[in-house]
Amino acid sequence: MEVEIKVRRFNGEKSYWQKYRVPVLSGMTVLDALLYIKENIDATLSFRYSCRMGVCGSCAVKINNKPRLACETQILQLKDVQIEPINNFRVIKDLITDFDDFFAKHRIVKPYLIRKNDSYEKPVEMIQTPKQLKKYYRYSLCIKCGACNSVCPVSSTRDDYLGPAIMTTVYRFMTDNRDEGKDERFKIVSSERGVWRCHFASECSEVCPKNVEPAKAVQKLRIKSIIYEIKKFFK
Amino acid sequence: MLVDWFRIKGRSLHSLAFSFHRLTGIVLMIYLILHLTYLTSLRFGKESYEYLISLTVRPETLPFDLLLLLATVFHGVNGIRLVIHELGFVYEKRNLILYLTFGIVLIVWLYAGYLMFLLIMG
Amino acid sequence: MKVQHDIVIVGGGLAGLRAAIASAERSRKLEIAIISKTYPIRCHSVCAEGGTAAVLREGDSFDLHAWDTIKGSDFLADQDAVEFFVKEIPSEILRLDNWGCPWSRTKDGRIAQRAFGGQSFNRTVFAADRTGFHEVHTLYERTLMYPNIIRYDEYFLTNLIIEDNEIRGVTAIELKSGDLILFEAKAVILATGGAGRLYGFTTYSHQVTGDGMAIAYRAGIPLKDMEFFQFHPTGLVPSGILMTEACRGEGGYLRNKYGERFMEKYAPEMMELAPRDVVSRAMWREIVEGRGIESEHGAYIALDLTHLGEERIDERLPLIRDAAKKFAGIDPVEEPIPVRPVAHYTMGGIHTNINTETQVRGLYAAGEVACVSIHGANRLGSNSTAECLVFGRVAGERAADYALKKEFRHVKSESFKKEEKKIFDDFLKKSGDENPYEIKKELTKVMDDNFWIFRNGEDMKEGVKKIRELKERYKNVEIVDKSRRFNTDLINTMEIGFMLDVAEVVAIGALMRKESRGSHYRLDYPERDDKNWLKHTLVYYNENGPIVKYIPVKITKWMPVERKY
Amino acid sequence: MKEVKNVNVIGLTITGKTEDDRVVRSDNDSNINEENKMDTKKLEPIAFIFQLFSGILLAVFVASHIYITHLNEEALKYESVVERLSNSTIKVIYFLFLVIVCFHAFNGLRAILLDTNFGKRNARMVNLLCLIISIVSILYGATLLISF
Repeated sequence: MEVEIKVRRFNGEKSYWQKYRVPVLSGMTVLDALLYIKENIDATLSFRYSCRMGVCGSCAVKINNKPRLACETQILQLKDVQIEPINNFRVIKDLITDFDDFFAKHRIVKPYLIRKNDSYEKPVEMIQTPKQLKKYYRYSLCIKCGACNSVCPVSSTRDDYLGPAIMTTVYRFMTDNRDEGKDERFKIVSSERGVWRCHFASECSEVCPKNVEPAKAVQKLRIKSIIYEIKKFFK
Repeated sequence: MLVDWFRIKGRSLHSLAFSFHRLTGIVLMIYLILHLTYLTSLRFGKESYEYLISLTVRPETLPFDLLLLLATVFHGVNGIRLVIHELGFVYEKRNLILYLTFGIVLIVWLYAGYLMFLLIMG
Repeated sequence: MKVQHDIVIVGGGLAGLRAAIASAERSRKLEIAIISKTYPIRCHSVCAEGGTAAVLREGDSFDLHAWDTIKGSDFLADQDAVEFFVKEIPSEILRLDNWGCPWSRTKDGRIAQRAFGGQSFNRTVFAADRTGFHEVHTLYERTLMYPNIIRYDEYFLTNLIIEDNEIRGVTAIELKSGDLILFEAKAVILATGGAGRLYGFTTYSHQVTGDGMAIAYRAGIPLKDMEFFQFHPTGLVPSGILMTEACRGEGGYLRNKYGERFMEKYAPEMMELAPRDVVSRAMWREIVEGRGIESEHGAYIALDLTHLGEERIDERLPLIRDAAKKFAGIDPVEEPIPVRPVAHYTMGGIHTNINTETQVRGLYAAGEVACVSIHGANRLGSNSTAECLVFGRVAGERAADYALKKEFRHVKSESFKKEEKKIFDDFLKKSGDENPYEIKKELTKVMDDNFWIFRNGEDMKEGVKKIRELKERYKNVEIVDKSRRFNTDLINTMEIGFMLDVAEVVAIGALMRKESRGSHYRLDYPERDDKNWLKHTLVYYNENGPIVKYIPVKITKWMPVERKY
Repeated sequence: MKEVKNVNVIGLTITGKTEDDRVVRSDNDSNINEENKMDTKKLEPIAFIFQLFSGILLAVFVASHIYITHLNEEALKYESVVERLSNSTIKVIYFLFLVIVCFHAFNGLRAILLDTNFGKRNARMVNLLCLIISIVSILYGATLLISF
């Protein structure tokens, strides 16, 4: 069976659609099809890919208007296939987008455990019950593929908005019982470019390929921020 | 880009609700300004007020009135939905609540619109 | 363009990130650069699933772990390295815990451990079945804490610059702009990972093409024990996605088409939890002898988890369930998973000593790219992430010490210009009539057919000949995409060149080793031969084909005995 | 020597320069705090909480307002409007209504504007502008209530 695949291309100057015909077998994913095109039809087609099992987060593209991981999307479940780079990221070439800003934002929210008595030389075993683990575990599954950012209406118009993925990371560290750095993170997150910009379009949760539910994390983070601000006010 | 606020192709109903909320918010804000200006006529006496009323409250403007009513009802009901979620409640049931919101909006709008229709058409 | 950093780390996976943290902890004055082909959290280490072995609890001991590792390695491991290695892991586990890794826990909140193949104690620490994923993310996020770690994401390593047997720096292509950039450095750590994409049916990410190995090899540094390639017993059919050993660690069964747990014939004591080489061979034998289950994608073996129950699978193996559903359309709660042995790990690598030093001063190698030789002829499950953590740290510290003592020596600009001309003028602009992807396809086919689990002299001789033919043909490839900006075609073609070199080393090493040991099993020499072959293979680069040498294995207190499970 | 990467949008330098002037990139904590000037930082949470509760109140207010004004044909007559507005209880309620609706509307506008890059660059101006507009409209509406 053959399937026609429409790919949105960009060569640095202009952007255009290109069509390819790809023979399809059962079990073939969109990534397999793209690789087939690259290896047999058009070697200039560029896209990111790596693990092909949905944990590395490289291959988020817009398939039929929805951001998805190319490696996880079975081609036979789609009727026509139309592939574009994800929104809200600057396109570098074809399906490759610029993630530098995204990772820079990730950096400024201090996404690591902040502990007062942290010893590099003499680490100690810390206690964390399965219940405490479960509280944040889901939010630690984010693969930073950028799908949620690409559908967030605020991310599309304000480029320094932290975005769902990054704020989920903040929430993950805040709910970790080993962490002691809440104040530092509130400073960053409870700001104009943080939680107050979210208006709960909740599309991020709809498209997340790992079911991390960023919308929920952001709402919870906002409640925490409100309580924090009120407490600070009365101090 | 601003159009992304109103992008609904390939997206879920949640995005539609967001776009609509934003749109109706802007519409209502403009209406608020108009409304306040309009009421100024009260201060200039009966005639100017009744002239404006006769200009706006008539069968020809009914569709606009109905649209405005829809905007108000949607913004209100959806706003309450957002409040519930933003306080961190019932996140898991968000789809159900969204459908419920749309349902309530439709019912309230149709009913209120019917009353309005009766009022204006006499 | 030229950039200068005290330490340059190539590779952003587990070992590279760990090395960066170790260097940064050593001295905040050092500027440390991480160059990686992808963003660090897109590395192949995230695909590690099962866990990391560490001695943490009463009843276990370093000697026991060392013995398991050495017995697993079929006695080819260097025992001094293994002893050092097992002692270092526990603190690495605790460090990761302190840095935020969400290890799975016991009821009282301590770090939980599970059973794994070839181990005499349940010592594998894990974070559900996404251990590598969480480890990489934890380390990556930790590196963000240090202001002196600077990342260069999406830079493709092209060459090492070595003068007077001393490292001076590396050159790399910045993919975004397409420019070649010279990184001057006092010390360089290679942490580029294995070469698993040599095989077609593999658990590896697409980008694991052995770049670091090939570049070091071409620079004159020998590769050690490359013929030992691990085959993981359980790769999902047809895509090859890894079904972690933890499936069996948690109590899963392997069954043939009659529903028998055939492992009782091959390893009556350990059953499914024998080391990977033993299980893989057993499975392959079942398939070859016609007891596999037939399907449109070839014969397979059933990995049966149905008796574990939904709750346990969801708690301990959520990724496996997810992957099986998405990629094979099978729910492991209800049906057994179709699996087949699959290329999984490169035991060999750049020859280093126990301090991760190579023969070039200032050049270090850590992780899968290196062969300190703790895995010998067969790696035990959950020792690989442990190796990356331990030797990543060692490399980072050693490099930092070295760099602190050293002055910068500038690289001559001619050698940079030469490299630039070689890549962009000679290689990119060249026209030819070979499609590089065609060569890759044939290469993986040769490796799959001739250097698979069961090997024999005739096939391998044939294989070596074919690889040499492919190398000839490669000289005539043409890169279709002539642009500079994010030219993945250029990168892929260069990778294929690296793969050909590494494949030749694997093939020559395998052909020369006339015995069966660990993962290297020859039908024409089915016995282990300690008298002649208890030694490491070293392969040196030469214009006219590889030169093979041998060095002895370091044995401290465990003498080779027959390996039974 | 050239820098390898440039400063990116959120004010974070990701690079060390080369050779002669080697400057290690820093986390730029100061930069982040500086950006959020005191007033906006305090304003955001208050504005958010206000928007939330005023929204709930408005739902009640607007519903009753529409209900009253559209009850019958008489309701919109000049006399009945004037009569209603002359009642001091209603006056107070309407004044409250006016304050809330104005703040809600222009705080909404403020949120929308701040969602854009324009708002990012002119945050203080947007805040001030919205505050002024809402106060002006409150005053403007209040003159109406006073004149009856």
